[in-house]
Amino acid sequence: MAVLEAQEVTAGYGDAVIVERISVKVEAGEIVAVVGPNGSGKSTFLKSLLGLVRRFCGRILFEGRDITAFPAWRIARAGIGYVPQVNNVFPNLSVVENLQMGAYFRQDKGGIQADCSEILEMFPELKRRSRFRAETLSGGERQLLAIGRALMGRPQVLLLDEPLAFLSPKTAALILRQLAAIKERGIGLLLVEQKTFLALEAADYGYLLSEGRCLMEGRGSALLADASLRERFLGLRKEV
Amino acid sequence: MEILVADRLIKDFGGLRVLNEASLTVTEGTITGLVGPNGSGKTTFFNVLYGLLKPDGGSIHFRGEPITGLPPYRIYRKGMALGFQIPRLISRLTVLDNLLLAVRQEDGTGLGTALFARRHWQEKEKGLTYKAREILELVELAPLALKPAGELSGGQRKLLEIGRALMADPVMLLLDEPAAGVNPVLGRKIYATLERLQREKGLTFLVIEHRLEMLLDFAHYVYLMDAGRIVLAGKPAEVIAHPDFYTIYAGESYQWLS
Amino acid sequence: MDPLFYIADTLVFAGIFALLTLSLNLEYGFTGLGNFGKVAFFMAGAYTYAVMASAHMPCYLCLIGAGLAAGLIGFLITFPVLRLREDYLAIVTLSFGEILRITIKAQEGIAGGVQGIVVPGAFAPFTDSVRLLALANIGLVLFCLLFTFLLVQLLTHSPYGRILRGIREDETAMQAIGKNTVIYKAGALATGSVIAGVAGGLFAQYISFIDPYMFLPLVTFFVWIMLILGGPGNNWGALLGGLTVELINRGTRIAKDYLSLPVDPNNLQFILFGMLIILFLLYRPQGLLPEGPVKTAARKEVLRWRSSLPTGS
Amino acid sequence: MGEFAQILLNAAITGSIYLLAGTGLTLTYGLLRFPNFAYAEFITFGGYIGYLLLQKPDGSLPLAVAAAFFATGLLSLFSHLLCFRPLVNRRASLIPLMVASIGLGYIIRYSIGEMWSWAALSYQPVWQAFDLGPVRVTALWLYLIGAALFTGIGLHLLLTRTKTGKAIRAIAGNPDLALVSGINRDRITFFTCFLGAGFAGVAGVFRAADTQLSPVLGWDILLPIFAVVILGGIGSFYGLIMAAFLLGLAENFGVILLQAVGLSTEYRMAIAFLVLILVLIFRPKGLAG
Repeated sequence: MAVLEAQEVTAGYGDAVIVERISVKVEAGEIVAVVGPNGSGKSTFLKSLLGLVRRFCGRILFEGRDITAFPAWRIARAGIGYVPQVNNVFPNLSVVENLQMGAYFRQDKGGIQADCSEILEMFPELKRRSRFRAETLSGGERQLLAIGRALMGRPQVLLLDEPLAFLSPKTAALILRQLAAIKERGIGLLLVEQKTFLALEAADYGYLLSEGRCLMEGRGSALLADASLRERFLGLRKEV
Repeated sequence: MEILVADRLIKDFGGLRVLNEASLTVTEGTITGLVGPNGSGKTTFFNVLYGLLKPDGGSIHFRGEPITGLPPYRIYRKGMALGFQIPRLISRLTVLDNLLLAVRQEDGTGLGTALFARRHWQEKEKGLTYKAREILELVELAPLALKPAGELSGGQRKLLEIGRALMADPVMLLLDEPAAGVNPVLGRKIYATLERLQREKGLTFLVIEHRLEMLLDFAHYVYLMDAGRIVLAGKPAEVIAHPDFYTIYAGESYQWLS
Repeated sequence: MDPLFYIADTLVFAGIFALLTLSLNLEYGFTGLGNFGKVAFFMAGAYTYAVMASAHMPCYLCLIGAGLAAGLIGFLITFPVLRLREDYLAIVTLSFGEILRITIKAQEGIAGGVQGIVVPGAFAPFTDSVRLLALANIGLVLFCLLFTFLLVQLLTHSPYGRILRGIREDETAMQAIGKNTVIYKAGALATGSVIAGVAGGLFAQYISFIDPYMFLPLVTFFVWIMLILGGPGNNWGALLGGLTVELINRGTRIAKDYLSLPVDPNNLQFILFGMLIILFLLYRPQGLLPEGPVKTAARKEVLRWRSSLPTGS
Repeated sequence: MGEFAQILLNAAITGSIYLLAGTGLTLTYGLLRFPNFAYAEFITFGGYIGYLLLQKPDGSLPLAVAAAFFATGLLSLFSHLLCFRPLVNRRASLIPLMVASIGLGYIIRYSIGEMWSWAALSYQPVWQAFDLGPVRVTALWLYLIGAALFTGIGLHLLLTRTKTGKAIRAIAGNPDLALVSGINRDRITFFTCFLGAGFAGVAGVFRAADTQLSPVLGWDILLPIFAVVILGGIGSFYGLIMAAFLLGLAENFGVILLQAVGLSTEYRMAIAFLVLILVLIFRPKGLAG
């Protein structure tokens, strides 16, 4: 059974439909990438899974359970972690407090503490600054903190909104390595990404969105090999 | 001829030295790139150059005049314009109004002239619409001239932001990732437009850019920034070929480009 | 009471409040500045008029003086906080409204203090007829209103007004495109205060006696209701709001005389006004008349060349 | 010497009222990011609830304080549910929220006027007085100062040590992220509104016990309370405590000064205004900023 499954989701803002009948499946320990050009509705789709935008129809199943009607905070508690693209930390809280907020709904004090130190070990960049307020961190460090915060809730699946945007290639590579490590822990990852090449290379499975609809799906490497996709959406001029 | 000279700029944020004696020189009529890892201080550098932040040390000269510590509106009047990374448009005003707002020394913008030089500025505005139309056609937004800017899509907003910077007839533009958030095809088109303006009108551009292929194709000169200072400078191909470039910036993930 | 006089009285008050609403529209509706001390500038105008008229100066001079004094005070009080967050301006203006009233109340020497001050009427030397007086007052108020309306309308449909609207939406962006936003905000507040001062002068002249208790924060509240109801960012809306609220106000006063309610109609009126403003903010924040586009020659020009474009583009 | 001690005591009393009343305002100002002008009326409302229990000489102060706390907390909760939450959900900006809070203030104030009339009322109990060195104090003042300090320190601990307190700060810093982190944002906001207004109600009881009760009780001290909240730095408790007592001192010394130069003591309010303007010009982020 897929850990997270979206069935024919149609969503948007107000009366405007942004994405139409999108179905996506994420298995445990798998990276799924949703790629597509600007304005294709990737982020809106992600937010629709979290109950942050209006859903017109479709169902969202988490471990087989229908969570379509849940409010955002209950979806988080069910085991879906989310890393937004911008505004992804609590600026006025320290790094450690940010991590604690990720475990807000957990009751096991000892476990929270253990997870907190584990994540700080995992991201040495954060450990150095653990007592600083998050607003003093750089963009890349914030992205790491946001991922760490989401992991503190011990999610079964992690949703990431353009985790590589605005990052230098070096930091992007670091983030991708961390995502691979998270995947090894049996967590399913769903990432929405504009950097199509990097995302599909890292992903086990990919979906290509355009103008609110799913154009193509398949294994990451298979999508990458598709010539028409390369030309239309990657804008790559060099042969790789 | 250098148009912009920044000399040993310093900026502190609560104990954090974000700019650490950063210096750069931009030659008139070129496209100059600024690259660097995240958190290296590029955006802060821009904000200090443009007067949105006051530097804690160092000096800035624009066309030979000192502009250190001047507020942005005065720097703008001297012929420098800034494009934000995330476009900041006036969403309830139309696309046209957004362009007209950017005109330098526009008539009728004072309390008195708005009332008493009415005929005069109405004439001027008519003339400005032709210029606005040219720019709108350049950025392919002409049919949307009377639409509120808030109704544009992300890519269109980015284009309007650049169009607005052009409307001021600037001598120099600072653009923070002009092609970020738009698809690669459109991104190249934006750069091709910048290049044409540089070639035909002699405009100077200083751009923050992550996409190395854009810099390779369009920039004349590149500065690499790390930890608040400029560490490398030169022609794009030279900088990218430099061994330090890989250790500081690219890391191992960049093989796919070459 | 003479019903004709009653209508005239209503019109004069509606006119004075419409002036205040227009001034708040310039400040809040177009520039986004929350002035919660409108009454202070109204009061400054009224007292300036009173003092000048007591020194036997002619009406028009007193009105100009009232406007200038209020404008100057408005500029001095708000300038220090214009660089700060918008809520600070609200708190400072609100506080200043109270401080000015307390100051005048405590100062016996200047303008009667708590006792109040008699204001010589502008038309009193010419006629004794109540009806003629009322008519003259309507004329004066309507003239000022028309003049102000045109002024605000021309200002807001000009490059100047376009910049004000820009500042309302995103101040940093406006600075980045070369506008000294602090000067614009100060200008809008000073102009708004001048208008409020003139309204204060008209008020003092009309009712011929003023004391500090007439300038409670209630006045500010009324002006806000009128603007929110009428439509922020629309000058016609400001007029409509001023008239509507004044009529409701009069209606309840008449109701007080003819109806016997289990509650004090005065209390009831304010409870209802409080609810009305919240309901409007919730369900019709754009007011009765929503804001329109900036109308200048440029818009017309674009409409023309756009209509000549091939269809579908 | 005795006079000086008396001024210090007065400053502590004034400061304690400001501290109690400012606590709730700074909490919700920090969380919902707009100044709620109806706080003035929450203070007044608390005073009148206290009156229900203290209109007889044998009324119990602790009971009145508790009742005022709960009743005012509930009133705030109601107003949040019916007015501010729907507005925030409709993405109303700062100024409409402030306008709505003024509207709400009028609804509450005139409802109080309707229920209890506009005449001034007084609490009936007589407070035990005793000499403390050179000054005479009443038990009421000691309770007041104790309550204020307890509130200030207690809330500081709540915000920095407890999970709920950290969640309050998290929402203040990034409301949307709090939601997707599994924080039940509504519940925390309700709790904060209740708690904050509760303290305003308590301040109303003490203010009414110390002076008189009227429907403009809260409005009359709204300006100094705003001055204190801004001087302290919005959302900061160490700052608030310091600011409350600083303004208390400034006012009480200022009054002496006013008398010395022959000006009316009605200018007392102007001192708070002066402090407010000076803070905004020279230190707009407050003491803590």
